[in-house]
Amino acid sequence: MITREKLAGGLAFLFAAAAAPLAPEWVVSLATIAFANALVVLGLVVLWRTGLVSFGQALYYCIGAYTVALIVRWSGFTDAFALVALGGVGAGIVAALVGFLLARYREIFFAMLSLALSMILYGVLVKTETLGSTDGFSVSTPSFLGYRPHGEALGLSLYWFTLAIDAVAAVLVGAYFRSVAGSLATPIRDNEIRVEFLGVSVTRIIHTKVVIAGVLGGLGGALAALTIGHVDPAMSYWTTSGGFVFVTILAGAGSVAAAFVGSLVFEMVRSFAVDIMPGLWQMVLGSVLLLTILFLPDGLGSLVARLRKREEAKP
Amino acid sequence: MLKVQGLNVSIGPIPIIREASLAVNEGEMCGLIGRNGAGKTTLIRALMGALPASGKAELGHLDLLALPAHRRAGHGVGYMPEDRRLVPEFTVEENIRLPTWATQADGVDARLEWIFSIMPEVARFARRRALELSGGQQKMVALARALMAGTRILLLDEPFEGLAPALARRLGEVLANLKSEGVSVLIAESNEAHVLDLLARAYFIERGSVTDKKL
Amino acid sequence: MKEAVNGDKPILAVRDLEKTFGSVVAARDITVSVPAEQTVGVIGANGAGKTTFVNMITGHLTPSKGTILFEDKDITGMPSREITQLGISRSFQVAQIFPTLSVFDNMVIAAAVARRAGGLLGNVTTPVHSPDAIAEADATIDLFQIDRYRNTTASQLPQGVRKLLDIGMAVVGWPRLLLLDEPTSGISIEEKFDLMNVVMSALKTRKITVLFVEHDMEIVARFADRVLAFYDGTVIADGTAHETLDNPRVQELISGVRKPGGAHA
Amino acid sequence: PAHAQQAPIKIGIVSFLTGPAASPFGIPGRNGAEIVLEAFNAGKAPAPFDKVGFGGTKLEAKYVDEAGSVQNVVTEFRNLVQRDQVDAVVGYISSGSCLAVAPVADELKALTVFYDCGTPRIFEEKARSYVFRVSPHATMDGVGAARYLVAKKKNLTSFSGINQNYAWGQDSWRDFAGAMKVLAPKATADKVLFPKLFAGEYGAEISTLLTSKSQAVHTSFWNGDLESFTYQQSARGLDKRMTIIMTTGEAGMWRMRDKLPDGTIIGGRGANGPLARDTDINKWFHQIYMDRYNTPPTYPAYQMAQSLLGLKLAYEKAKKGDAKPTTDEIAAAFKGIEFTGPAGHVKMALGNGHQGITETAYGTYKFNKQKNMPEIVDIMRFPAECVNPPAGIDADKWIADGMKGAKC
Amino acid sequence: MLTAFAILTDGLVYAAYLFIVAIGLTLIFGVMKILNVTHGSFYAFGAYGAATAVGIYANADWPAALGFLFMITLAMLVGLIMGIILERGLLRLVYGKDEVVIVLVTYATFLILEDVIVLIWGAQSYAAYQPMVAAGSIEIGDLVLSNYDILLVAIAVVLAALAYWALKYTRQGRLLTTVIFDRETAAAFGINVTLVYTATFVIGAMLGALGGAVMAPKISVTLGIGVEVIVLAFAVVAIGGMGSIEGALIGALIVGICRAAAVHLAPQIELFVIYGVMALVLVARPYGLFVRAQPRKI
Ligand SMILES: Nc1ncnc2c1ncn2[C@@H]1O[C@H](COP(=O)(O)OP(=O)(O)OP(=O)(O)O)[C@@H](O)[C@H]1O
Ligand SMILES: Nc1ncnc2c1ncn2[C@@H]1O[C@H](COP(=O)(O)OP(=O)(O)OP(=O)(O)O)[C@@H](O)[C@H]1O
Ligand SMILES: [Mg+2]
Ligand SMILES: [Mg+2]
Repeated sequence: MITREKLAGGLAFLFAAAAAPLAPEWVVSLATIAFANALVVLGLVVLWRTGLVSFGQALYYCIGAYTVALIVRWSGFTDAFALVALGGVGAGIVAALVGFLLARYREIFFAMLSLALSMILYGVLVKTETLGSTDGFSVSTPSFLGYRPHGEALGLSLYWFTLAIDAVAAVLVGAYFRSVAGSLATPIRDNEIRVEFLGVSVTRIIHTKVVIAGVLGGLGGALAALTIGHVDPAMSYWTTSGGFVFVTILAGAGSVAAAFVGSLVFEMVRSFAVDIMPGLWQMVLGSVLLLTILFLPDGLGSLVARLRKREEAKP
Repeated sequence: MLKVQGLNVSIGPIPIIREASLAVNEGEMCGLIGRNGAGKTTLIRALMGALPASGKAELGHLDLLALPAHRRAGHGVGYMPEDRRLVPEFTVEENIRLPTWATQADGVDARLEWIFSIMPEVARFARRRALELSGGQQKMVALARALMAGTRILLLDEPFEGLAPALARRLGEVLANLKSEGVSVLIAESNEAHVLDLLARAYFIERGSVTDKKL
Repeated sequence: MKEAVNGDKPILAVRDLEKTFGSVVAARDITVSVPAEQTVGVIGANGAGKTTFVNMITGHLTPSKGTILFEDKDITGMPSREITQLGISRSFQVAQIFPTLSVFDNMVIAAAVARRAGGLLGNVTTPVHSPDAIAEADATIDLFQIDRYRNTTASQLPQGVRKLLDIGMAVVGWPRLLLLDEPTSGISIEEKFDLMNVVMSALKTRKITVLFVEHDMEIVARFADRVLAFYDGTVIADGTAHETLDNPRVQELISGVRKPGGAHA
Repeated sequence: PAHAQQAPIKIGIVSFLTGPAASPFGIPGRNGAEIVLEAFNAGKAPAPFDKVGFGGTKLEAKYVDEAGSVQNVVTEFRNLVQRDQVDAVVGYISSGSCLAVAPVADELKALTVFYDCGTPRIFEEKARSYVFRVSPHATMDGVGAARYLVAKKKNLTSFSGINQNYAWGQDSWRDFAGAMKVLAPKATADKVLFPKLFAGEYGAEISTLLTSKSQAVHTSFWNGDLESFTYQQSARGLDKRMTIIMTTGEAGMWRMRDKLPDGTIIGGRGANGPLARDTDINKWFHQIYMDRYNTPPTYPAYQMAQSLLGLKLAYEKAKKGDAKPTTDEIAAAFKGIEFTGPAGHVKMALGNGHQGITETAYGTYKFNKQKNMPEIVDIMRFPAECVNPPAGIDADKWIADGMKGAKC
Repeated sequence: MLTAFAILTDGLVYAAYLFIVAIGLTLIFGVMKILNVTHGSFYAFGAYGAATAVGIYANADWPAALGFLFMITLAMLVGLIMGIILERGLLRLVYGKDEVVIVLVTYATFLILEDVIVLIWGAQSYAAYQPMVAAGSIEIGDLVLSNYDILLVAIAVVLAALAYWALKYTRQGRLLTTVIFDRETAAAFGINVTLVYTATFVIGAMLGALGGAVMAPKISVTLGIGVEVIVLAFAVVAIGGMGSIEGALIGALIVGICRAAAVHLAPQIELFVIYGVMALVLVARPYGLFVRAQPRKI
């Protein structure tokens, strides 16, 4: 069944892929980072639909990034496909483990415990002077199945690579949202007792979601590490998580696509704020967020829904 | 005592109550009967100020709608929400005393004594915390709480739902006897069987419109 | 009491059940066995332990003492989701629904969960809006006559409709044993009998064993094959509807009927 | 007349404009850039820096905030180079920023001068092509502090350290403790404290130090933390028990004034501020800074000035005729350059000619009540080769191996 | 022995600091269910306000005690004004929205206020050490304690006692419990919910500002002090149980003592202490040490 959303998503994807060579390099690199981070946001959307917010998603982001960085550093292996996959798997394993703990928590306690876990990782990394402590260390440029681009070609390759992974993630997460387990998100947020009496383990569903969000976070971190070429413990700091939550609210939990649009918009707004008001960019960001919440309560994603409604209202 | 005229209540854009009019005389026990979704709860919540309403609602000579929600209880309005809403960490007794803390009424102990005398089963679990009571027990406490505040009028939303018939009957009689105290009662019911024989008068409500009907 | 109808084992057998909360004894010495396809009514004073009894059978509470067998399987202390998976489902005294979803979505999720492939992967790979689930959900919405509210968000439902939705969500999986906690309280009188007629006969056709807690003696008398009366945590009467309702203690403590024979007007 | 038409040379200046590092480092650095660039454009800098702008072409600065994650820093660097098409970037305070920007700068072939970040890793980990750092790296601070302490305290048996728990604090302590091991092998390191960055509350740390038998305590704290620590320790008299060595104290002394205890050993990451020699160019810089901002320049301002002077010289050295030199030409000219700025003589001696070294100086703090002014007395100077590793040897290794080849 | 004593006193002082910083946060969360990130701004504004006040009084040569009171009064006034503006002007518009969304509203406000600080006070840092210096110190064995720290402990104890008493034993406190449970019921029984909300938020804001004010003499008042405080306060409050005053007190004590012990005995783990303790407590008691009773749902 091809819905209009899917069609629109596919077209947007093709457009984003085709337009890149025409765009200035800095736009491409900005978009690459935005789309890498969007995966983390997508993970947060998965959780948020259940009413859970993680202020510690940076944990997986950082693990994904450090997994990639350490492999490159120690083995010199640079294949982007394998590295990113390993980053996702690494974060997924950690998520599966801490998920046993996290799945028992709700509301603000879920947020705080995940924050604590990510801060513990931060502490460990800060203490690890051999990895450069807070300065972090560099990641050499990746290769793609033997292809080793440089300069502009590298930027484009990373961009397309990120876009491709995003597309796969979007399709899978979309399918998950439509599945029984995925559709139990709102029910769990609304009334866990009823869900249990429907014969479903709430804990297990939440655990699954923690793992999905963790893998997505890890993939995002891995891509970010390759794009930035540097990792540091601040990737695990709570403000990093806070930034992701910020984008999630900006985007809204309404649709998968919103995560990508939201992330891109956020990166652009931030970059222009820094450009135009170097001393007051926080104020600009804060105001944008406030205005979004006040006037677009369901996030940027709801703009689409509004437009569609207006269209349907027309004869 | 209570006079409602041309009351309109909307939730969001949807009008729920349309031009509702009813009157409850002093010491009278009056019914508001209608099937599920007719708008009984909506009407009563609007009278309590939980929903914005337009039209007229007077308690004695007092313009009820002009009063902010929290000032209404102070004028002797006792309310029993249909979903009970006890404060879980208070004991039963504290829950019953609750309205008097806010309004700082006098004669609280005597009134509590009287309530316990008409509902001895509530007195029996007065020291237990409200969070552990059974559904019917909570209902009783909610009624007791309404009685505490309602020195002039009681607005009861399905007070007998979930009560065992023996108890429901007895409480119905207690309510009917409030006449002697000069307290008016408005009872919303979807199940007129519970109350019909106790009522002086009943209004019927259907799709938000109230009609007066002789019994 | 008449044990098994045609010689086979009881579907539910409860022995020596006891539940205490601190100093409060909510249930004690409860021994009941229910043959398959029987419809059992449970009546009792408020706080007598009816809900506690249902909660123990469905795994929401762990009994302090005693055993519960469902089709010869000991389910005492099992988590409620596993008990549900065995084929016991229930409705609640206070409706347990998903307030931010529409009535249809509430129902379709309940239907989809009940008929999913099971297991972790089953949950992830089965779409929720399968034609089967949709059909089942719509049929149940019709059965409970709440199609007027099909697209209403559940938080906006009147109390009575919430209860119907709640029961519908318990029924839509077509369990083998269905426990209903005060199904008709809050439902307006005009609808009550019609509705119970339709629902109960649907359940009968499907050979579902039903145990329902109820305060309305007419409903009990009409629909229950057998009636248990609870008082102060124990069963004080157990028999056919007539036998129990005519019991003088039951009349005094529960139904409040002074003259034997007739329910009140 | 030809070059009056020429498009200005664009320089990106990156520094902390917000956040905790803005006040002590970011803003002085930025201010330093502003007045120096203005002086360049007016052609008013002293010789040999007296050409208008860079080689006659005016300069235009774009200021960017360094705050935010490394991701943001790299993104903004790319924006400067690719979107704003700057000819050079001068900036960065955090070592993390520098480490992350360096490879990107090389990849984009963008001329970049780091001005304040301290880690020696930048040129030790990898040879860089387009990245330069005029300011000496942080090794000099620890080694200089140790040399000063050992020279002033003859009978030192035990010392402690309190440093922020992040790379800068850890590196600073490692260098200092390592140098002490070489210079005063009998003295032992007693309490080694690493409170959280921006902790604000140091009660327990001060108690620990009070109960230790150390005669000196080393700290590389800066601004907020340094001030908080200073106020809290002086309320409890820690400085009466032991000498405090503040390797970045110079940047905070104008603010702490009489709250900074007399006798504290003060460093300024080189011969900057009051530690700088009384040369004409120093007087000039001090003057224009005072005139504009009403407060003396602190070391970040000096570092920025030194970096811009170096860049100017390299640019002018590369410039042949009227044509703009290419980035490659400037980079080639920059390599190994030598010049004298307000903070003394710079030699781009390390990192294959990309990393500068200078002499350093430490002194003892004294608040002059008559003049109502902070002063640094008892200044000791250490030549560049005395406190910096020789070319080709990693700083850590140099210290660990006993600082061989130091020429003092 | 001395170490044990030092750990105890340091722990107490740190706990006092944490408690003073966290109490406003836990109050607002407890009543309004708002995880208030702006708390960091209240702290920062309180500190800046106090620094300004100290600047005024140091120039005016007032006696120290008066100066201290002036500082606290001015800071709390700042809190009062901010509290009213924020609650009436902004939060009112978002009540009823998703909890997380409200957190983000306060986060956005926090970001904006960070830059407002720059606009009002500039990027430089301020000192307000005079009250601490004036307080002097006492010597106990090898240890020198600042009297100002002892004053902080006293303030924390007084605040805790006041808050506990106000919530448990006053009429207003009990009414508050009702509002916490359900706004509509509270209003139906005569409680002015709007007023309770405004009052709670304003008091919380004033407590946040008070935290900044009493800490101002110890620290350098500079950009970013609010950020550090937020997470610290969140951690303490999560350990104690969200919204519980006694929880915040116990949480502060646990963290304070653990941190002091770590600094003295094992400085290398100091960085993990607060999050480690938080993770451990939450593992043992998922909802913190003091949990609000939940009604029976079935
Ligand atoms: N928040 C809301 N938004 C929109 N419609 C609502 C909302 N709440 C209630 N309604 C609608 O208002 C109507 C009246 O509901 P109300 O709860 O007053 O009925 P009731 O007479 O009390 O029914 P019951 O006997 O079942 O309690 C219903 O049709 C319901 O769907
Ligand atoms: N979680 C609990 N903690 C403490 N006491 C409880 C708890 N649950 C039930 N009880 C007590 O056990 C007794 C039985 O409660 P139960 O809910 O089973 O009564 P019920 O028969 O269903 O009454 P109703 O008709 O009012 O629903 C009551 O006295 C109740 O207060
Ligand atoms: Mg109703
Ligand atoms: Mg019950």
